[in-house]
Amino acid sequence: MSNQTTIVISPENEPQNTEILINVIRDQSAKLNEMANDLTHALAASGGGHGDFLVMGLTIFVLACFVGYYVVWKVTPALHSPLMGITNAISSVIIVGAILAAGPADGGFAKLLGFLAITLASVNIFGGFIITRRMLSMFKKKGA
Amino acid sequence: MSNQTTIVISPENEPQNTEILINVIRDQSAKLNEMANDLTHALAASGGGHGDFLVMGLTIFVLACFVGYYVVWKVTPALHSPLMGITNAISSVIIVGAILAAGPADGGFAKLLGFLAITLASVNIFGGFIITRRMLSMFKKKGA
Amino acid sequence: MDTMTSLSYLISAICFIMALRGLSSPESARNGVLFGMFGMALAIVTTLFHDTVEGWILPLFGIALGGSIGAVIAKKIDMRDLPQLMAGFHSLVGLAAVFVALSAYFNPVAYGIGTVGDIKLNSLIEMALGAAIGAVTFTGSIIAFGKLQGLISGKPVQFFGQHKLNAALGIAMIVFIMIFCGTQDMFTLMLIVGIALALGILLIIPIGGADMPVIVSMLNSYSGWAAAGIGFTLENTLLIITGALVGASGAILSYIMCKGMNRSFLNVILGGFGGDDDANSITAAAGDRPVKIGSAEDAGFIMQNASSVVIVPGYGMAVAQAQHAVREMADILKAEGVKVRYAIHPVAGRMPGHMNVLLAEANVPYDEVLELEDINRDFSQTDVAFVIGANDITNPAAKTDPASPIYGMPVLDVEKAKTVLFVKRSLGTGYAGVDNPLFFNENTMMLLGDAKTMSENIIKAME
Amino acid sequence: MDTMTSLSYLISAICFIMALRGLSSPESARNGVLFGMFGMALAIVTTLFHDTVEGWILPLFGIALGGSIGAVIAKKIDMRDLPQLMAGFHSLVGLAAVFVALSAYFNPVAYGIGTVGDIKLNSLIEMALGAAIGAVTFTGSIIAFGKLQGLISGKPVQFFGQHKLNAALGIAMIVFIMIFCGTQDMFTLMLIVGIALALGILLIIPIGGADMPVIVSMLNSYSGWAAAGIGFTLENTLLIITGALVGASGAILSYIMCKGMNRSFLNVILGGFGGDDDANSITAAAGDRPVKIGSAEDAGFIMQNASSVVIVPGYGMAVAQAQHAVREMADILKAEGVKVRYAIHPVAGRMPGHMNVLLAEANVPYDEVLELEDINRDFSQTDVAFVIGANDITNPAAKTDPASPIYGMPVLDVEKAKTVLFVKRSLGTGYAGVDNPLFFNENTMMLLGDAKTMSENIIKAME
Ligand SMILES: NC(=O)c1ccc[n+]([C@@H]2O[C@H](COP(=O)([O-])OP(=O)(O)OC[C@H]3O[C@@H](n4cnc5c(N)ncnc54)[C@H](OP(=O)(O)O)[C@@H]3O)[C@@H](O)[C@H]2O)c1
Ligand SMILES: NC(=O)c1ccc[n+]([C@@H]2O[C@H](COP(=O)([O-])OP(=O)(O)OC[C@H]3O[C@@H](n4cnc5c(N)ncnc54)[C@H](OP(=O)(O)O)[C@@H]3O)[C@@H](O)[C@H]2O)c1
Repeated sequence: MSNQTTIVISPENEPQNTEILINVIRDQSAKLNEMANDLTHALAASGGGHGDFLVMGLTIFVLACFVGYYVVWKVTPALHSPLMGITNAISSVIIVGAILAAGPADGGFAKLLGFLAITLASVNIFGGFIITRRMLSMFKKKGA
Repeated sequence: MSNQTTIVISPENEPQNTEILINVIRDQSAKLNEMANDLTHALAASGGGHGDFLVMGLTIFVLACFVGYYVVWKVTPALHSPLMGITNAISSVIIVGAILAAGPADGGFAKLLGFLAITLASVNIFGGFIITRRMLSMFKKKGA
Repeated sequence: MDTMTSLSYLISAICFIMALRGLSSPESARNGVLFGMFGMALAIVTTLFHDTVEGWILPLFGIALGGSIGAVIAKKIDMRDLPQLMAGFHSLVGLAAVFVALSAYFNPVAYGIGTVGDIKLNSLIEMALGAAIGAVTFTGSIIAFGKLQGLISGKPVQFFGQHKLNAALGIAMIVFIMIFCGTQDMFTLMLIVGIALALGILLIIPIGGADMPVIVSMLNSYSGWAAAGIGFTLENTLLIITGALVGASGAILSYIMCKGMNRSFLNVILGGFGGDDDANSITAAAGDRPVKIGSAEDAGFIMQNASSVVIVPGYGMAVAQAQHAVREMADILKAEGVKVRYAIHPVAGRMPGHMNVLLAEANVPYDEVLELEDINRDFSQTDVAFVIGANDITNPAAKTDPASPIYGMPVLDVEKAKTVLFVKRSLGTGYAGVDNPLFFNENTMMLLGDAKTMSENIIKAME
Repeated sequence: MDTMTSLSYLISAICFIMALRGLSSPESARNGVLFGMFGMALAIVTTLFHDTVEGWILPLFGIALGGSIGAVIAKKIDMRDLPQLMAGFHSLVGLAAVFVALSAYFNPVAYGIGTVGDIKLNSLIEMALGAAIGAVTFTGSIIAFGKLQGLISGKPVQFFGQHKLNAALGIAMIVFIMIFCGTQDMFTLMLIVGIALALGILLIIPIGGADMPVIVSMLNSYSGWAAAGIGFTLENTLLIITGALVGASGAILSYIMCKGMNRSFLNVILGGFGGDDDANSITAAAGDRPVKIGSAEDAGFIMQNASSVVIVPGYGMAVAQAQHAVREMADILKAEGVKVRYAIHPVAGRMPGHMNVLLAEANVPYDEVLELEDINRDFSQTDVAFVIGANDITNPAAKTDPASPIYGMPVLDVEKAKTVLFVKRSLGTGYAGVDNPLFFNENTMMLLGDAKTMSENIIKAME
C-alpha cells in the first residue's frame, strides 16, 4: 500500500499541522469506506447476483425446452422405448449436485445425503444407458 | 459513517497519544483499502465479470443455433422467400444496441453513429416486416 | 464456477442433445447413446475436479456401487418388463433429487448459495420445489411400479373426497413452502417433503394399472423438471438444460399416448379408467351373434395361400411372450413367398414403442415394421390381417360409434383386409373394456387360445 | 441489466422463434409475422426505457425516418425484384452493425463495457469481429445488389492472384485485430473496418450474377452472426439469440440452394460459374438435330385436349412477368375440366421460394403448387408438361450424363409426360450454360418467344 509510511509526531511538529494530517487521513478513510460500500452494491446488483442468474437461467431453460420439443418430435415412434431409457439415464445428471454435496471434507449429514444420491443416480445412469444399448442392439435391418 | 468525529489536537493531548491515534486510523484505512481490493476481485471473478457472461452467452448461443436449425428446417419451401424477409427484419434487432448508443445525453460521435444505425435498422425492420406481410397476403388456398 | 467447468458442462449438454437427436433413426441411435455416455462421463469428471470436492473415494465408491446394481438390473431384465423398470428407475431419480435438495439445505456453502440458516431466497424456493417434485416423483413411481409389476392391485382405488384431499394437501404444501422461505426451518422442509411423498401416492393410486404408461412418462417429465429446478438452485446450466430436455420428452410421450387413446391428459390424471385386464368379463352381446371360430390348421392354410399378410401385435403378444413364435411363423410364410409386414399402433402394448422393442428382440428387421399412418392405406390390398393379442387398436367402433368410449381414437383398419384372424384367449374386451364388433364380422376368424401356444400350433400346422 | 429488461428481451426472443415457427405453413405464417412485429416493438420499447437512454427524440426520429423509407420501399417494390431488395436490406443491417460496434468503441460507458481507452479484452475482440463481419456484409451485399439489379455486370470478374490477395487481406485483418486488442487504437479499428469493406467487394465480385441468391443467403447468415457477435460485446442475450436464429436460417437456405444445384458451397464461393444469361449462345449442336417447333395454336389445342397439365415455371417466367398470363391460361383449362397443377423446383428462379411468391401474386392457390418430391412421381401420368422459362431444372442430363456440370442435381422428370411444351425465346442454354437434350426429344414441342407474349397468344388461341 502506498500510504504505509508510519507517521511519527515529534515535538518539532506543531499540533496544528498534525491536526490537518489526521483530518486528511480520516477523509481518505471515509472515502475508502464509501468505495468499499459502492463495490459491495455493484457486486450485488451486477450479473454476479443470483437475480441475474435467474434470468439467464430462464433464458437457457426456455431455449432448452424448444430444443427438447423439436428433438423429441423427431424421434421415430419405433424408438420411443429407447427414448425413455436414455432420458432416464441423462436425467440422473443430478449426480453433479450429489457429488458436490459428498465432496467437502467436513460435509456432515449433507455428505451422507450426497453419497446416497450418488448411488441412486448411478443405478440410473448405468441402468439407463445399458438397457438403451440393449434395446438398440436388437434393432436390425432386413438381411443384417 | 461511524468514525466521522473530527479529531482535534489540543495542547492537553500529549503528542504520543496522538501518534497512536493516527496509527490506528492508518491501519483502518489500510484495512479498508484491502477490503475494497478484495471486493474488486470478487466482482471480477464472480458471475458479474465478463468472463462468466461469455460462457453463459455461449450456452445461449449454442442452444439458439439448435433452435434455429430445427425451426428453419421446418419452414415449408414455398415460404422461403418470406423467411428471408422475416429474418432480415429480425436481424435488425441490432437497433437495441443503436438506441443505447444514441441514448446518453453526452454521447458525442457515438450518439451520431447510434442515430445512423437506428435509421438504417428501421428501414430494415419496417421494410422487412411489410414485404413479408405483402408476400404472405398473396398466398391463398383454393377457393379462398 | 470457473470458465473451464462451465465449458465442460456446455459440452455435456450438447452431447445430451446429440444423444436424443440420434434417436431419429435406428442407425444413428447407437452413436447417440455413445454421445450420451460421453456427456455423462464428462459431467461427472468435471465435477470431481471441482474445487470444493476434496475426497474422491466416497463419490467413486457410490458410483461403483450404484453403477454395478444398475448394470446388473439392466442386463438381467426381461424386455416385457420394461414399463416397470422405467417406473423403478424414475423413482430413484426422484429420490436422488430430494437428497440433493436436502443436502443443499444442510450444506449451502458447498454450492455457494449462502450459509446454514442464511440461504438466498431464490435458492430456498427452488430447493423446496425441487425437493417436492422429486418426492412426488419418488412415491408416484413406486406406486406405478407396484401396479405394473402386479404388487399392487391395478384397479383404480377411488374414495370419496379424493380430489378435495389432494387439493388441500397441495395448498398446504404451498403454504409450507412460503413459511419455509421465511423461517428456513428444517422441520418445515421435512413437512414439505412428507406432504409431497403422500401426494405422490394419492395422485397415482386412483389411476388404473393400464394407464400407468402415461403416468410413467409423466413422472419421467417430472423428474426432468425437478432436475431443472435443482439446476436453478445450484446455478448449474447443465442441470437446467438436461432437465428441460427430459421434461419435454416425457411430456411429449404422454401427449402422444393420450392422443393415441383419444383421451385428454386430465382424463387420465383424474383416474378411474381401465382396471385389471383379467377383470374384463365376456360381454353378453357375444352370445347372440354368430362367431366364426377357427383352428391353427385353418389359420395356417389361409395364410399359406395368401400373397400378403400384415401382423398386428398387441398387449396380449407381449404378455404371452409370443414374439419369437410370431417371427418364426413369419419366416415360414416369407420362405413361401408371402409378403409379411407388421403394423404398430402408437399405443399398442403398454408403453410407447414397446411392440417395436419386442419385435426387434425377436429379430424382426425394423424395415418390416410399419407405423399406423404408413400401413393403414395398405390394408385394403392385404389378404390376411393377423391380429395377435390386440383388441382396442383394431376396434372399428372408434371410427363409427360416437357413443363408444374410444370414439375418435385412431385405429388400424384391419377390417379392410380380405380375412382378419384374431388370436386371443376369449371374446373378452381389451384394456378399454369395450366390445369389438369385428369379432362378429363375416371375414373374421377367431383363434382362441394363448398367443404363444396358438402361434406355435400354426407353425406346426404349416410345416 | 435489470431483471425486468432481461425478461422483456427474453419474451422478444421467444416471439422471434414463434415468428419463424409460423412459417411452417401459409396459414400460421400470418400470425408468425405478428409475433415478430410484437417482439421487435417490445425490444425497442424496453430499450427506450433503459436507464442510460435519456432522450427519446433522437431514437424516435431515427425510427420514424428509417421506418417510412422502409415502408415505402417495401410497398412499392415489384415482386420480381425481391432478390435485389433482400441484398439491399442486408447491406443496411451490415452497416448498422458496423456503426453499433464503432459506437461501442467511442462510448463504452453507455454499454457498461469499460471506459474510453480501457475497454475489456473480450469486448474488444467481439467488437472488432462484429465490425468486420458487418463491413463485409455491407459491401458484399451492395455488390450482390448491383449484380442482381444489373448495375454491375453479372459476369464473374476474375483476375490472377485473386484468392491470394483475399487470403493476404484476411490474415492482415486478423493481425490488426490482435494489435487493436492490445492498443485499443482508433486508427487500427478503422483499418480493420477498411480491410473488411474491401474484402466484401473482393469476395463477391468474382461470383457470377446467377449465383447471387446463394450469396444473398450467405450474407443474411453473416448479418446474423454479426448481430450475435455484437450481442456478446453488449452482453445482450436477445441479440445473441436472434443472431443465431438468423445465422442458422441463412446458412440453411444457402445449403438448400447448393444442394438443389448439386454444387458445394466452396464451389460457389470460389466463383467463376454462370455469367450473364444473355451471354448464352445458341450452341452448335442444335443445328444438326431435328427440333419440333410449334405455335400458340398448337399448344392451345394440345392442352385443351389433355386431361392433366403440369406447369413448370422457371426464371424466364419471372423475367417476362408472365405469371398472370399463365394463371389465366390455367383458369381457362380448369374451366374446361383439365386438371392443372404447378411443379416448383427448389432452385427454380433466382431466389428460394421465388416462384411460389410470383404464383401467389398471380392468385394461384398454394395447394395447386407442389414441390419437386411431391410431384415428380406424377409426371408419368401427366398428359402435358408446360415448361415456361425454365431450362436447367428439367435437364435430364443431370440424371444420365456424368460429364455434365449439373450431373447429380435433382431435376423435374418432365420428359415422362406424354407431351412436353417448352416456352422460351431460343434453343439457348439456361443459367448453367449446358445443352438441354430434351429440346430434341420426340415428344417435345418448342414454343419460341417471350414467355408472357406466348402465354397471351395461347389464351387467345384457346378462346
Ligand atoms: N402403449 C401404450 O403406451 C399404452 C398406454 C396406456 C394405455 N394403453 C392402452 O392399451 C391398449 C392397447 O391396445 P391393445 O390392442 O394392444 O391391447 P388391448 O386392447 O388391451 O387388448 C389386448 C388383448 O390381448 C388379449 N390377451 C391378453 N393376454 C393374452 C394372451 N396371453 N394370449 C392371447 N391374447 C391375450 C386380451 O384378450 P383375451 O383376454 O380375450 O385374451 C385382450 O383383448 C389400448 O387401449 C391403449 O389405449 C396403451
Ligand atoms: N432459385 C435459386 O435460388 C437459385 C439460386 C442460384 C442459382 N440458381 C440457378 O438458376 C437456375 C434456375 O433454373 P431455371 O430452369 O429456373 O432457369 P434457367 O435454367 O436459367 O433457364 C431459364 C430459361 O428461361 C429462358 N428465358 C429467359 N428469359 C425469358 C423470357 N423473357 N421469356 C421466355 N423464356 C425466357 C431462357 O432461355 P432463352 O434464353 O432461350 O429464352 C433460359 O433458358 C438453375 O440452374 C439454378 O441452379 C437458382
